[in-house]
Amino acid sequence: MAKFLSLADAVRQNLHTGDTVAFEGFTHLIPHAAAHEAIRQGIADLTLLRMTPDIVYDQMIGMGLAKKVIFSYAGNPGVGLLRRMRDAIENGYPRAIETVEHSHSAMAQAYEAGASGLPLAVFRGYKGAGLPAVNPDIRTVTCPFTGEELAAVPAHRPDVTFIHAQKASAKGDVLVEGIVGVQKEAALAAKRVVVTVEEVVPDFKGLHPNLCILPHWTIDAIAVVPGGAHPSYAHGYYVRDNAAYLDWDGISADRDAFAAWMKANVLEVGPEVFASRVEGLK
Amino acid sequence: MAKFLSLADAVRQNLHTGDTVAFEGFTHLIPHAAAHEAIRQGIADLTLLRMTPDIVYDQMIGMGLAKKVIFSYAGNPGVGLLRRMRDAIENGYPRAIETVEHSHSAMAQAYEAGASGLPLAVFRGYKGAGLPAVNPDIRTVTCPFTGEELAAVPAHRPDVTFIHAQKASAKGDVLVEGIVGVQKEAALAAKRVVVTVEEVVPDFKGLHPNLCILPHWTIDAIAVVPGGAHPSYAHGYYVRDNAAYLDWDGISADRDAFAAWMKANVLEVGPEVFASRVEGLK
Amino acid sequence: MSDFTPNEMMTIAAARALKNDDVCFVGIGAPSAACNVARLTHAPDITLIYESGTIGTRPDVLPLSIGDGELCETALTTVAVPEMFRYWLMGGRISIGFLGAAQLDRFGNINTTVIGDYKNPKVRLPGGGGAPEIASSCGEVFITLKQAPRAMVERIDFFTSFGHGEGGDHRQRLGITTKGPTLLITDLAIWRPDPETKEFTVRSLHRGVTRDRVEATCGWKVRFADALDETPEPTDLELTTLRELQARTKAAHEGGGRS
Amino acid sequence: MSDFTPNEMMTIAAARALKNDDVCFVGIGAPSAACNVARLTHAPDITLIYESGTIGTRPDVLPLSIGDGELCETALTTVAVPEMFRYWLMGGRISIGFLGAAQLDRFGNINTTVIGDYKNPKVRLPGGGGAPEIASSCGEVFITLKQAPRAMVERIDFFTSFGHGEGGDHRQRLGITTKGPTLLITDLAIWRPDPETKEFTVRSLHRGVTRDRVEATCGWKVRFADALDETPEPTDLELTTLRELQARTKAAHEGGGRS
Repeated sequence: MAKFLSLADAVRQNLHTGDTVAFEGFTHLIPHAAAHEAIRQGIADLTLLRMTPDIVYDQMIGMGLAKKVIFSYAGNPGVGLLRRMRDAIENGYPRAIETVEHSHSAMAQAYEAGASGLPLAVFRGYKGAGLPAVNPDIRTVTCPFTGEELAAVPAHRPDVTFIHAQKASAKGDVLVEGIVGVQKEAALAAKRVVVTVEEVVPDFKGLHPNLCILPHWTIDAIAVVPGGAHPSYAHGYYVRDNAAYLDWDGISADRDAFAAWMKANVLEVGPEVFASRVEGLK
Repeated sequence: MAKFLSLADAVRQNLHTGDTVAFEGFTHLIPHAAAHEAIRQGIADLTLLRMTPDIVYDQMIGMGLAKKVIFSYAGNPGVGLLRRMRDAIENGYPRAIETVEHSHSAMAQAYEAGASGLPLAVFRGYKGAGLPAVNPDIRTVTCPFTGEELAAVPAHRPDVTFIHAQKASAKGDVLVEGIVGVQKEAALAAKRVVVTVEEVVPDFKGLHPNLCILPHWTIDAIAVVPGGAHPSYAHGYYVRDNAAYLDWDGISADRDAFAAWMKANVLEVGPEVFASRVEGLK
Repeated sequence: MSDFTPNEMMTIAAARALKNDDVCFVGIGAPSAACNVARLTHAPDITLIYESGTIGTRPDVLPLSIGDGELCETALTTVAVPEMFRYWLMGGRISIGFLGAAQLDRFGNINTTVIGDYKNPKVRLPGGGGAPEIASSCGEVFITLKQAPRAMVERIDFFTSFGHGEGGDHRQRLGITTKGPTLLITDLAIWRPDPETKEFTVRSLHRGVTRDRVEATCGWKVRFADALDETPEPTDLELTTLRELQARTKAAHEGGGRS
Repeated sequence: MSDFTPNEMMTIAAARALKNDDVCFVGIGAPSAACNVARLTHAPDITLIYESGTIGTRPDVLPLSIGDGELCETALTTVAVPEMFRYWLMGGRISIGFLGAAQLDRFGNINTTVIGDYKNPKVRLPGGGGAPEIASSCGEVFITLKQAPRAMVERIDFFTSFGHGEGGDHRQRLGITTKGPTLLITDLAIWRPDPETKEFTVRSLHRGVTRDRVEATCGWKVRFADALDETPEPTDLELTTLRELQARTKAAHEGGGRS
């Protein structure tokens, strides 16, 4: 049952040291505010699950919270590489991380399998690719009807999933719209679900019947954080801060510049700053 | 690429003797007009695929078009049994039919697997149930991660899928809304797709981005048949003709009454009668 | 309370077994009436899910089919049927599944498939629909049934859905982790499985029902609990709610006929 | 035609290879520009799909990311990402997939994962994203690449996606039924696989490009077709369309910065 909490309480009550956690959002609706709260609380030894680690995990990895990252594309979208993640992989800075690498198709279907309560996802994939040789979690099953060998990966079952959404109803139902990504699946695959939202509305009356809505009883905590996806965006609220993505390339290139940026923009502020960050992006 | 055709041409060009065909729609949007056209054209030896054979297949089976039915619930929803289907199974009248029986979960996931281009669906199901003993298409695969034995069924790959939808755009894109059932999956699983629609609109501008839309290039033929789902219903157009479902119990109970009804209401009329049948149901 | 029918007692007893935070997979007929009476009385926030994909429905009248427009119009959201079976049922999100039965045995195994031999049936029944997985995926299963010797049988002709199998830990032995049938509500009595053997045992008789009548309408040798209760009779609120719901339903479905 | 850059020629040559009825899985960068130039010139009805779930997008400016709001706002429909990979990519509905490469070999095998050893990489690159399945599920694969000896290599460090493997019928031997890489468009030339060996062969040089320059910027021994064409230079319409698209894109992305 969804409880409305402050972001600090929502994170504290649901994310614990050593957890496997997904912060999901495919380019759109990335839960940056929630990740910053996790960084402020210093919740460490995390296994981070996400299709595109992106800036959000570059920051968490750079701050030393991750012991393992399960992913399929580790880039700064449209810009280049993730420099903090590279530093961790190539140089063990600030700590070594284990990586488990999949394709997008595998990651998406592993969430889907998790949402479906299944132990694995079965699909046609990885043919001729190098990942099965370096990721022991990529295995095969044989179709009992055709004899075809299909790829199999374990379902994702995170301890916690964080997502950002446009709206919650007063009851705690949550609406996601636009590029919906894997959020529904990531949420339903998790043991606990924390949602940050742009706003709370009285109810969802009058909405089209087929929209992507998570009922309140599938959610553990909701925190209202306007702008909470920045520098990602929230369809209908504010656009993507492309300049921030471009800037990140420079900030993340240098360990000290990164540390200073994180101190000024994450550690010494609270979630309320997100609203001001999207002021010029509406 | 979607071609706009008369219903007669759409059926003639896409449905052939001996085909495996799905007429789908879960209570809502059942493509009755298309089925009646198939009956008028006498296209026989069909393998009929559908979760709930319902009145639509009771009529096709009663007219002797089916050699095999693959299904999961053979009832007249809210009323009782399907008497023509029973007569075929119990007495071989008007011809014997083979039945392949699944659960709803298996049927839905077999369509989903077909839409995904996979040879099979893997799921947790049928535990302790009697169907695996009588349906050789229910097999198992073993999860290579957990050792769990899971159910497997072959993907549905019909030669043709017929669905009824609310709207087509002038370009031939198709919108389905309300109870969307398995229509998207059944359409994408098929080699050919025929859609009857309530109406054609110029375009789909202004629709919510996450609605269930089949692009024109996934569809072969579209026929405009207002009321074409009757006695099923079309959300936003007309309600379900519950009285017709209740009446069917009596009509279908008697071979001669059935034959007379089919002659008067299917064989001797055309698709244009459907519009008048829903007049009082708006 | 004024007079009530055995069917009304059955529906209301089933409604009472539902809690405000339950998530119910609802079938047509008595389960649908019971779930909606619960929602309109003591469990206003109960989540009702119909397998047509409608989640959190609040219908004003009872649907004739599992996919009536009313269900979609009053739902929180409506999802595709494959998603319904994958994310919601198989995903383990349903606390209570309701099943009816053409044949039921003492261990809650159900047949709605055939009377007679599967290959050459005497009567071809509708089949299982969602039942095989409802029986294994829902947290618990409630069964409603009108008692009759041909319905409550020593041995069912076909295992449409699995209850407690041969009893005892048979479910666990098959790797099923859910509880299975935990409640049988008939027009005469309330039954619960014995904690050990899992055989359905009469725990409560509806008003005016005798042991003899329960035995006469059941095809297996009935076990009664040592301390046998009388089912509290319907309250005014319960009975009024059910009857008004059914009256609205009748008016709506007759009104929905052809012009 | 006025002057044009090698990058412009590459993008326009890629655009020309697309047909009006193609369904393209579009990546960011040169593929996105090429697909949209095609749409704005000779292929107005081409279907562009971005892996964020947007189907039939018609963006006015090029997206910076694969999931920009513009893609959703101009799409026919936007589906969830698991559906994108299951029904649309794996379902075999995409005719053309575009891939870029950090390293490419002569058989169209691609590395975007690591430089050096996978376990102890010299450079950790972003990885494959959708590429492993794009390479096997799309009808054909087009590759765009700026030529450089360290990009076009004798042996790639990691098989992010499979092209023609060791050449010949290697795809078929792995049970892959799609065509794989059928076109390589670089800033200098147009390459197609040899029908037998599947080795990329230069078929056409862009204006002013010499064989020597192609050889000097390629890490494997280049094969040239017997009849070598010159790539038709960009038309006014093509070049204007591309430049206007890029100007709109630049203005939009700069305007979208922080206040």
